[in-house]
Amino acid sequence: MDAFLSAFVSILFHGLAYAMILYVISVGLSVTMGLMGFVNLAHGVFAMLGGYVMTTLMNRYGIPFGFALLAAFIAVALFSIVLERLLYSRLYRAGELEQVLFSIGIIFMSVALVRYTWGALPQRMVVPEMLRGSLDFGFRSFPTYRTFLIIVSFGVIAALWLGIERTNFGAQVRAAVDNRRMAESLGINTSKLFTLTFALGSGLAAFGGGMGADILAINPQYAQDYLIYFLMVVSVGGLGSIRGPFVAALLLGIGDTACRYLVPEFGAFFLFAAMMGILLWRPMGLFGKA
Amino acid sequence: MKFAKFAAIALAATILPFASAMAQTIKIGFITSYTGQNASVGVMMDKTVKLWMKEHEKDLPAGVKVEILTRDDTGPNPETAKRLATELVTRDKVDFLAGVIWTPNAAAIAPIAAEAKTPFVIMNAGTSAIIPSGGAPYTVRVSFTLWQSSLPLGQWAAKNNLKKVYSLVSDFGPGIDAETAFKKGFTDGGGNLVEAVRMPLATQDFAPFMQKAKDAKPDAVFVFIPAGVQATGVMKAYSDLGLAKEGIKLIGPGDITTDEELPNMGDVALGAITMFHYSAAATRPANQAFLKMWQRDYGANDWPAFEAAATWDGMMAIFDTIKAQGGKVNGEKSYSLLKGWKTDNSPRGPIMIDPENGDIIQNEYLRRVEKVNGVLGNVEIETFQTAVKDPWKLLNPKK
Amino acid sequence: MSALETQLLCKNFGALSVANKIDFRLEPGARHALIGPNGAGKTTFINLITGRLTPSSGIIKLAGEDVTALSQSGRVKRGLGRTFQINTLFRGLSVLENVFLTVCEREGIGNSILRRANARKDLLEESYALLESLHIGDDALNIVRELPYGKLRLVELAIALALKPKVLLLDEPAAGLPSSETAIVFDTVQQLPKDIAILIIEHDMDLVFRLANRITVLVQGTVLVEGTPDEIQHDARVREVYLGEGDHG
Amino acid sequence: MIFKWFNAEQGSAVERFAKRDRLNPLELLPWILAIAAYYVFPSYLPLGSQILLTILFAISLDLALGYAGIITLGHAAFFGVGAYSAGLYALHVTGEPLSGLVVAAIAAGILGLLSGLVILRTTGLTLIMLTLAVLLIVQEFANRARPITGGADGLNGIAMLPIFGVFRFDLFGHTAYWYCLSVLFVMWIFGLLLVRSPFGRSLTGVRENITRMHSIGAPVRRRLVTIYTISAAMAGVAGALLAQTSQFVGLATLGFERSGEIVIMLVLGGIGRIYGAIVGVVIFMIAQDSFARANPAFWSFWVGLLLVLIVLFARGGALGIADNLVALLRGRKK
Repeated sequence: MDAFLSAFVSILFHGLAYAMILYVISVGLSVTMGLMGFVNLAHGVFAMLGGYVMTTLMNRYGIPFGFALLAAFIAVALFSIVLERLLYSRLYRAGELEQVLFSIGIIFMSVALVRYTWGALPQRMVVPEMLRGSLDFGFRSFPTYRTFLIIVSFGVIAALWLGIERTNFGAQVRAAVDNRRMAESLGINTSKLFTLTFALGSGLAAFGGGMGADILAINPQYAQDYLIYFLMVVSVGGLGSIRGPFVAALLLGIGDTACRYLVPEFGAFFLFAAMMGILLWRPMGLFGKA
Repeated sequence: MKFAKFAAIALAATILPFASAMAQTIKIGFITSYTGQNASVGVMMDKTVKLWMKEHEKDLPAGVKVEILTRDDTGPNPETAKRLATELVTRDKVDFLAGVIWTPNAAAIAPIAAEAKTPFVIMNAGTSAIIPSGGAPYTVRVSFTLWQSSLPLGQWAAKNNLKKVYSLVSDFGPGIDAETAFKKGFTDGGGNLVEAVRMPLATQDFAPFMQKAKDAKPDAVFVFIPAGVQATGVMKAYSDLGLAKEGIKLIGPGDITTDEELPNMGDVALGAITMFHYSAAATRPANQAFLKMWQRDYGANDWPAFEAAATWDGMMAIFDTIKAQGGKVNGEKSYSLLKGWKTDNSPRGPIMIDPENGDIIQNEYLRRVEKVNGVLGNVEIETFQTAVKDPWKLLNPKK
Repeated sequence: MSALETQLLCKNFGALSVANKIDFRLEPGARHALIGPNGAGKTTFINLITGRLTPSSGIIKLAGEDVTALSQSGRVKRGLGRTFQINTLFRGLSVLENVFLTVCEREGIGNSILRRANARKDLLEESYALLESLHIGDDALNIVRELPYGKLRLVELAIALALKPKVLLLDEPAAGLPSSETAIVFDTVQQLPKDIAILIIEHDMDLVFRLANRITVLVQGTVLVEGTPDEIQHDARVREVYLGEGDHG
Repeated sequence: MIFKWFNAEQGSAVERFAKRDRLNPLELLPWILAIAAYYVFPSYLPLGSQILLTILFAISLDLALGYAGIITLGHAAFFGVGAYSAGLYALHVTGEPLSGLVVAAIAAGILGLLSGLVILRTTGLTLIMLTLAVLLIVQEFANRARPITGGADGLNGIAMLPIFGVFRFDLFGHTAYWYCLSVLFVMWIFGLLLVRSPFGRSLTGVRENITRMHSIGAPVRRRLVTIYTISAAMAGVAGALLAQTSQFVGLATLGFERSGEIVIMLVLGGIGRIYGAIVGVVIFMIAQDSFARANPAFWSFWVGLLLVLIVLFARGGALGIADNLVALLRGRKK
């Protein structure tokens, strides 16, 4: 019984940490897909860049973890604005196939450029002294960094949800996801809204990528390696939804961890089967619009 | 100044074709992974080849040139590897095939080498069965087998009071070799292998596996993953989950504390015990000289690991073979020269290619991660066994 | 027996009822108009009949046969054809091919792989003749995407006619057309064989009264009134809820 | 002569249209080139065989993606299943190659049929994800079913018997080249017949406007499942060719990279026209063979850039560009 409980707690904890990272990275993708209808497979590139910016600032310039993470958020958000204005915006009206190909192209280019700039080795993530080791909660101990990661993610998520619910910008985003034409006729500048949302989503991805560098190692293949996971979160959660991906990320994070912990011989088999089941049951995702 | 250099290059370019037409050019087809999983290892092997050429091209007999044809097999991708090897022997007519990180790739290339009668020097892939007990025609290995390190490690663990060990290996040929070999050495010595888990090859986050290992409360965790990026992930999980604090040791073949990744791992790696044939921190003169050259060319923070050592030795073997034939190489002759080739001058100590089957014979060192001059290194504590032949072949003489 | 009949047809989107117990009969050879203010559920009604939407309850009959559970293609095979309010064409294909594909489906050779499609000259000739009759024969080989809007409406109509339907549902066939092309549309409709039953949604009241011999008024998913053009014109309720608004008359 | 071809469209609209799909002598050109290549580049035959079987794979994808508009990132599932079944058949039943192709086609076709029945109800991102899911499930199965598939180490030791008991697979790839070329030729004929038949034309209709297709009475889903099954079986044959000629099957046959790359190659050539598959694969693989050799690490940058450029400026791919050029020339003649 004790072993069972301990396994349960282990799975829940690691699954939660994994889920938080997946969610923070993917939520922007969900909103941009819902808002602009853009199938952006290259979303992981922003997370990867976030990781690179953060680790470079920390390792090469000795900038503290927190600042480096924030800088990654800002830098990638700004960079994504350029990309959105220059390239993505041209393809909002294009078909899915074009969008898929375009974003695969972006992934390919990023793999080569990142490799050229930072080399093939994964980036070293030196966790600050105070976040190393493990925390003793009495009944058992947990790795400090992952505990920190879960808490910070919850903070970010709370801020995001409040922002979407309470601010004017959030209201505009919600209106545009619901009905773009209606929003436009109400005088919302959707083009500007797209750019800002895209930047916010990319920035969040960078934040997640940086913070999660410990779990999803920052390397040139990053955008490709984890693509499927980000897409799973978004498609199972439901496009355009903010909360759907949260549930999906929890399912995925905890499910994946449980599979590895309990039935490593089956790998991710159950996970993919479950995704297929959910998508067949609800093609628009758990929280998608029918 | 610039113009002079340009003129010299232009001149060389005009003359060179004629010069090389007269000289004997020996081609080495070098296959490794420049992209995909573990591209970093491919890059390191490539650096080794360049370093070797720079240092030793002058040692070739007069008029003999060596040309390296590099090919990218893009990771554990045997079809590609096989095609590249076929093209190298049929189209480019190479005299040697060399390199190869991944076991499945090496296994796919070996039959090509045999059919084309072109010697194939494996510089990394470490599954025993690539070279069966009777040898694989035209294939030799200068790297290692997992049995060579994991069997003695199991024996050591049994003798050193590690009663319960939990095993975590990557689910592919070498991982299974490591697990089987360790289990044999360990359980024959009276140890208890509590659980043997095989992790998917592409695993990145090892925390769930490590957590389960921790929950099983063993004396040590035995780990094998392909050297390179994953080693850091393993160490991270080991550290974060506080296994060390619970007194659970981390042991394994040298892949888990591979030299080029050690600086990435941080102090948590301190004390990890591994059994292996090469360490960049080894003090023997041949290694010190090798290390000095390496860091001279690639920077003081760049460490060659066992893949570099094997590539280095492999180049040495090929060059010795060329020299022995006076520059006119022939596949059959090269293969017979490679079998039984030996040197005392390898960075890893004395080595020899088994004349019976073409696999490597080398020493196994027990190492512990310690700080040397402020840098983490695999310090060799003792030469655990000398002249180790691949134990798998001794145990499976018919395979 | 009616060519088309619905009984207590209902469709709800959540709490919103877009079709409410619609009882409707389209007699053989009828020229029947369906009118009503925007959002009255006219297009929804057509989508229910064709099977694009599944009704929440109620029955749909074609020539007396219950087709409620049939697929769209099953209903088309039983003689149901339609046009769309918003052009729904094979934009990347030529005009001729738009019609030709339709003819092939009607002839039931869409599953055949034994011979070249284009070798069916008879069907090609038929398709081309249909285009000629709509005055777009010259555009036969042009790609639909590149044609002006007016001609697209005609292609839309051509496709529906190519099915040789017994019941034809026209969803604002002349929407957005200049008067010259509106004339072509209505001439064509008027010249159709008398045994075809036609249900037409149209906002242009002049056309409706010229063409239709029966009119149904739909308001908020409910049939308000049905009758001859004369009766409708003089119906007080219709004047109140519909003509009274003035912006469609 | 060539100008006559440019101006070939004469006669009434119906006649011109009817003539369009007729076999054009120009369509034999690729085959003449393929045969010539055998004699001109004898040392490139292994690459040649790879190109040929990849063309077959691309054609199979073109049927589903180019003609029927099924956007899939999981087509390697069928390629891989074909490869594994051909490999297992050779290992455990017989090394006879032709029956191996049939087995592979059936196995991949069954997977195509079953998965198609289930996933083709959806569209858009959901469909893309489901095609991926099928691929991942098959991949994970192959990875974990080590006793059957060899797991990450792959299926080794496949020995092929000579074709018709006569032509042995040789190291230099002579037999393999002719074998791949013949199979591709047969499949090409089949593909052409298919896309030019009423069935094939109706698929184009589905791609162009699925709503309209429903409303003209076409059983859309049945058509989609049918073509998906055919496409899967064809991809399976391509996979079997790989297994038989390289005598090895590994997890990479089921790789996401393979799925993605084949889409790229097809788009590069131009989708929905069969020949796009040929042109795209030839350009891509030859470029890869030479560029990737010069600078393997940077190869992906050029592929990526090319993709972005195609999407932004040349949606029709290489053949689309050629079309525009021909149209320009024609315009000038008039």
